[in-house]
Amino acid sequence: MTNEQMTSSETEPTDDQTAPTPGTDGLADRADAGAETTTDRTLLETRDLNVYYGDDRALTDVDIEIPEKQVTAVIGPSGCGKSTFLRCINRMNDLVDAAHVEGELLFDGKNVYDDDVDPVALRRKIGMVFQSPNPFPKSIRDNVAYGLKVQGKDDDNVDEKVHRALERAALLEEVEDQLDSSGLDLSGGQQQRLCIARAIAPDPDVILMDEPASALDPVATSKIEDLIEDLAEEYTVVIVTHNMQQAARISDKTAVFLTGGELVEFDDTNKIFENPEHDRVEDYITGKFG
Amino acid sequence: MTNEQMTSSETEPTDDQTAPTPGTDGLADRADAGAETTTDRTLLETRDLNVYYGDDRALTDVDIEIPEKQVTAVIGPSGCGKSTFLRCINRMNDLVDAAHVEGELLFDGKNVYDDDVDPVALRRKIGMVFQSPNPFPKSIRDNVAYGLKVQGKDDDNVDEKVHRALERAALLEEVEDQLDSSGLDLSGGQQQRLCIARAIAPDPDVILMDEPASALDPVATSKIEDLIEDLAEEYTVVIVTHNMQQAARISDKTAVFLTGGELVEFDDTNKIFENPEHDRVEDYITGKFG
Amino acid sequence: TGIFASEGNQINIAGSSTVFPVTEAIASAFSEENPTVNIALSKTGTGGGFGNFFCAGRTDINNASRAIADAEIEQCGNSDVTPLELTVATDALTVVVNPNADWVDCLTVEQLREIWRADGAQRWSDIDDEWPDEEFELYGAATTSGTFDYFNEAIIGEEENHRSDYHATERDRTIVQGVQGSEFAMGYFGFSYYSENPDSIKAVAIDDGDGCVEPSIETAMSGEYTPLSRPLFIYVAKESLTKPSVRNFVRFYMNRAATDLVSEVGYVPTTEDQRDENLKQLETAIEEVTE
Amino acid sequence: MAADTHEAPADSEFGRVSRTKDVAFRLLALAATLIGIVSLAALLLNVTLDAVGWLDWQFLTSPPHPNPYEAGFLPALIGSVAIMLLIALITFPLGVGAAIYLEEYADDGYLTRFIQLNIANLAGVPSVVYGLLGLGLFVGLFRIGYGSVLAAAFTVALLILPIVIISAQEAIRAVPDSQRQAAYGMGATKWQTIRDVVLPRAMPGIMTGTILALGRAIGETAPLIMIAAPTTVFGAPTSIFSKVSAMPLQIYNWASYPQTEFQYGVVAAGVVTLLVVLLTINSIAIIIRNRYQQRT
Amino acid sequence: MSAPDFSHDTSRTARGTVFRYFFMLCALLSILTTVAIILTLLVDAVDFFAQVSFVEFLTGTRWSPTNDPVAFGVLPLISGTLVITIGSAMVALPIGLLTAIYLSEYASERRRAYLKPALEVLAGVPTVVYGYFALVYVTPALDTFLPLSTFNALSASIMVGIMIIPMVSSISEDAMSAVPDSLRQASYGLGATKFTVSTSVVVPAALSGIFSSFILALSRAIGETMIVAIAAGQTPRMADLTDPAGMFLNSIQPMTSAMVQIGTGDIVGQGEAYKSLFAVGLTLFVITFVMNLVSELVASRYREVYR
Ligand SMILES: Nc1ncnc2c1ncn2[C@@H]1O[C@H](COP(=O)(O)OP(=O)(O)OP(=O)(O)O)[C@@H](O)[C@H]1O
Ligand SMILES: Nc1ncnc2c1ncn2[C@@H]1O[C@H](COP(=O)(O)OP(=O)(O)OP(=O)(O)O)[C@@H](O)[C@H]1O
Ligand SMILES: [Mg+2]
Ligand SMILES: [Mg+2]
Ligand SMILES: O=P([O-])([O-])[O-]
Repeated sequence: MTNEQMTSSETEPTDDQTAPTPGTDGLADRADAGAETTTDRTLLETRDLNVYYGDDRALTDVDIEIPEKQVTAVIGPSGCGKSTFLRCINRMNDLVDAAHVEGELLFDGKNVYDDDVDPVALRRKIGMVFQSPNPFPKSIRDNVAYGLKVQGKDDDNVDEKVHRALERAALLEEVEDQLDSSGLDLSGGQQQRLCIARAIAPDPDVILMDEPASALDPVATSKIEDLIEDLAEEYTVVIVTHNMQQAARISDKTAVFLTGGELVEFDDTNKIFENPEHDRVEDYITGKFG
Repeated sequence: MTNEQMTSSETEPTDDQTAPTPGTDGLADRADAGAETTTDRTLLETRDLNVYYGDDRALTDVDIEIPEKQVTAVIGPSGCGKSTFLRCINRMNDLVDAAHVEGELLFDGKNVYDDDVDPVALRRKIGMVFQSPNPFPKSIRDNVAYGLKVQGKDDDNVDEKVHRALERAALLEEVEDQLDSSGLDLSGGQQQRLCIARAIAPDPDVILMDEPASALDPVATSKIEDLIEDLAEEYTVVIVTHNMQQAARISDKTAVFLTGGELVEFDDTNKIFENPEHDRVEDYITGKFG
Repeated sequence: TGIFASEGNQINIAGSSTVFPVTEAIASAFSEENPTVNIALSKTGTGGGFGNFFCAGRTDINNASRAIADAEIEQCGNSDVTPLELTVATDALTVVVNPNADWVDCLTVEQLREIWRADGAQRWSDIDDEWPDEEFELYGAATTSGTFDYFNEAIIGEEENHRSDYHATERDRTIVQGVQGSEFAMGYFGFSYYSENPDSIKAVAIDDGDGCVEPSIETAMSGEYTPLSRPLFIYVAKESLTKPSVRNFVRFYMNRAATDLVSEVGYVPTTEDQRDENLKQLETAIEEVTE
Repeated sequence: MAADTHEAPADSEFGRVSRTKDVAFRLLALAATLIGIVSLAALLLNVTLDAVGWLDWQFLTSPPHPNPYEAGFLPALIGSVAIMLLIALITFPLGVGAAIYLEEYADDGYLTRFIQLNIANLAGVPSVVYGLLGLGLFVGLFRIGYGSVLAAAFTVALLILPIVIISAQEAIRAVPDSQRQAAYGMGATKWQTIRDVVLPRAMPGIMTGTILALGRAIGETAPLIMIAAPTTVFGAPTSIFSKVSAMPLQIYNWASYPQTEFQYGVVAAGVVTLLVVLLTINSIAIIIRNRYQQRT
Repeated sequence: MSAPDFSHDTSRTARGTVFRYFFMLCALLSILTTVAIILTLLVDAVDFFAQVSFVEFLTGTRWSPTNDPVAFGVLPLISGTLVITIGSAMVALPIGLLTAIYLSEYASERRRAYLKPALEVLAGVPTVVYGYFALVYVTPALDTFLPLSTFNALSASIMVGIMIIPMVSSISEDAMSAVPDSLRQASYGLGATKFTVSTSVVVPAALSGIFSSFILALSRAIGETMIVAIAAGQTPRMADLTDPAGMFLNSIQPMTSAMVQIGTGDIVGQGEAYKSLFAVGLTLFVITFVMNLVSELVASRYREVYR
């Protein structure tokens, strides 16, 4: 980082040093492993997607095809529109008054921005996990059951569903004895897994995650990462991360957004990290800027 | 002299200033130019300075001798105590309830932490410029005259003093016609120069600057940097910066603090940047961490 | 109007602040015996009570320190309210001054008129050269009160107007405090407000041509205290007598009005004859409306 | 900010700056801060001392009486409580509803800003004007009956409604947006989000604000006078259409009685009773607030 | 996988709509209240002005609604209100401002934690209690060394002043707390004492907020009813500007007090005297409404300055 500044500074005669390339070690074991099981059927697709906040464009002509039951990572510098993109998928941007979407976003062939689409119904097919854990101030059980309740799926064996979701989220063992204590009493990492359990309990098709581990310590982060890889067996996962190693470790596909909300490159994760098409992507991945 | 001090951290008051200026081979032009005019008389000196916030130690056994009428830069990673050090010099830390200072800080041989020192009087000898420009919501004239007024130096030719300070701060030309308009209407860079004019108007001995250019764009930054070099003709300048190029460009001496509030190395600026004693300093400067 | 006022066990009373303490004492006693009856009592001045409440059909009973006026009877008639007048006590309307006003102990009716009429005397010395050359500070009843009307009629008369630059209030306590607070003050109100504060204010004897007479229960009862002793009434809306609670309350009132309860408040109780006469009238009226 | 106002140190080579003004100003400011509190405390002490011997069981359980030794406060006490309960029933749903609309539904358009400004304004309309509103609207137009429990409750409810709305808005605004996001992300509808997430989180704050507003309601006198609430009532209200008195009104009336025993004894007892009820109400609000603060 | 169905659930949508409109109705109720206030005041005030000329009402210097000869000049009442407002302002503005400075600049965190709620108590005491205090304790106490009428503007002003102190102090303190610390630092850095920092930096920077608190507090003083009804007297008279002491030592009658006097039944219904109640109420409403509006607009400006 500092070298960057040192070299780019014109007034400064200090000698050039070769920058170390972060992010390429430990790369893409997930991508390799996943190659056998994934189907590559496209579940989500955008066509000419543009998003504006007021008059400011946050996404520019995005075309992307996100495969079913794989992990797709979205990376890019701060403010490039990663979160905006994610929140388009389940129409959470509807909640932002100023936001305005143009173009198409197809879910299984159906444009979710069609007039006859109820965003509430859409969101029931798409789970979401946020940057900081945000469990409700309710019991662990009620947190996980919440989605079932609002979606009217709480008629029978709620308890079984809650247990299964907690198990899938690798949390059951740790909390089995305290299902009735508050979700707020858990540690940060546990809370985030609780949020994941809450998201998967109503059995959605897609899970969106916006930097789900950025508020966590390394141990908790690695647990979440393991979990995400597991989830892709059943769900289509789209994950925003600012941590390139993390993207490399857990995703099958990687989308690189750059400033201006442009999708510059989208490809298999190992391709992106080993041999990207674009110089700007390479610069970004090797830490030349961002 | 600095090396000496570094090695002998057990304090032996070094009062004599006979050490010659170490060789300055063509790095910082300021350091070169300054070599002729500067005296290297020590104006500020600390002995075993420790600062605590509650029970947390922010500065650890700092010994430093800051020469008169030179620019001394203070660099180091975030949270290492740079600002704390600066705020010790004019006892601004008195304003923080939890802060607590041990050891000595000599200004021209007098310990400013002695009981008989009035911090308010001390601050009148030491001007201060902050990270973000903070002009008062008053006219430009009143901003610059404020220190004069507070210090009771506003009996005669205030206007002349205001003009001179604005001139010294390289701002006069730009604002000469609008001295009565609000200081808040200026651009960021102009505001910061206004704050510098405000600081020098009462004619202090020392000027402390805490990352004075970090909120500014490159053009404004370079103006401020030029100005700082000029100021050292008349004032002793201590500047905190997180921008190493900046430190290299404008300072004669550089102090490197590292995590834990330790002053790891203090020497001529070109020495520090070309050939530091300590590996940790080299690592920091080359961007290996921080 | 008044659909809710006549509801259930509610008895609504408004009117004279002079009669107020009598009614309050009796209502308090009544409600302890009849806890299910809710009596609401307002102090509005006699005229205010007739005009705003009683003759508008909003109250069952009106306290009055003077007899109902013709205009008021007409107003009552318009809203089908038939007033029944019942005498409940006798009062000595009392003129008071500050205890430190040692120059005055007795006033003639003419002097009083001079003080209280519009464009009359402004300073004490205007009445008597011996008296201080100080402006009056006058406290009196508001124009809606029966006390005002009575005083106006008895002292000021037809020819003149009651002055308007005085502290006019329905709250007699205000008059006590005002007179107590200033050496040059004067006020008038019902006797009870004096009898409760004989130390803080001084009653002035009145000379109606037969020498000075102090206001007191005795002089009021004997008829010596002229022209300011007066009967106090309550008016009952005959229509309200259809409600058992009102019937019971008024019977109770008439019986108690002949007891010490009234003298404790500072007025002269009704005689036993008067009480029997009242009860007879009442029962006749009840028969009229319940047939 | 720490006090930088300690005594000026002895002279050193840096010189000394006089702190006389500084110290004097500090003392002046402290004195100003205390002046209101201390004078109120003195007055409260006075009235409490005056109430001694008067505030007793008989006083609390009897109807009013012209004899100060027999005078009682019960109908006024019950009247106040009855009015307050009814006010709570009216303002709580309306206030919370308005707050929900403004915080959760309304966009930032002109209408919203107009409503907001209007609410802030209503909070500053003198209570006696609300009294005229009650007189014209509830007593006059709707013919609810002068001085009835219902007319009193409606009138004072309108008076405190803006306060309830503003405090409920603050409570709702304090609910972290991440909670709403979580609910929406689960496919909850707006109403479900409000019901399951926003309201439970905001409820302690809403309750605190509402109860404090009720405290204000219980001390209101002028509106009751304007709707012609009776001077004195001898029994508890039997229906919402019963005529009702209230503690402050009874105090105001007693203050006009001829006897000094009323002035310094009975009224003092009434004042202390009113203040104790008020204190109780406010304590409940504070307890709710503290308990809530501990949990987050 | 079959084509996804994201269609609207009509019963759910209907329920959402019902709730939405209910909440909206609640919010609109506030506008309805304002309209209702204006209408109720106007209806009777218009009747009143049909009999008494608007000009006479606004410019007449005699208020005598029932005593012959009747006169409906509102100026004596406005003058009474003005006296109370000036008096209470002289108490509350300096004290409230100094209190705000103390709380925001001098008091330690701990001291502020109990001083602030203690101050709030001042605003929470029912006004009828203040009125009683003024009449029964303050006036006799002042009477020992001042030639005071039993009912006077002085003790009423003092009590109204004490009541509105927290309004001045808490809004002013908010404004002072909003002044960025960097400005204080700049001043301290130039060798200013705390006094100088408070008076030359913090107060000027918070001026619009302080101003707004002043207006709001004065508006409250103008509308204050029970204190003046109990303690200030019922003598409508023009303030004699040549005799400021007499202005405060004697009985006066503000607008609110006149309204209570009429409201307690002192005036017989439906005549112009009774209708004058609404004309005075309308005057009071307009004055306070304008002041609240100004205060709110000024306040929203200072909230924007340092965000
Ligand atoms: N609610 C909003 N209103 C207006 N502008 C917004 C809003 N949310 C985001 N933006 C703008 O849209 C652009 C993209 O924002 P977005 O949050 O999608 O970036 P991001 O890639 O997620 O950044 P980060 O890594 O910091 O989370 C930014 O310029 C941001 O300022
Ligand atoms: N007011 C304070 N109270 C408690 N701790 C503080 C305070 N100010 C600073 N600290 C702590 O002291 C340490 C040094 O802080 P300081 O601000 O001096 O660092 P710095 O080098 O200036 O960092 P930066 O580059 O981020 O400005 C940090 O750990 C910080 O958290
Ligand atoms: Mg983001
Ligand atoms: Mg710093
Ligand atoms: O209240 P009054 O008895 O004077 O009508």
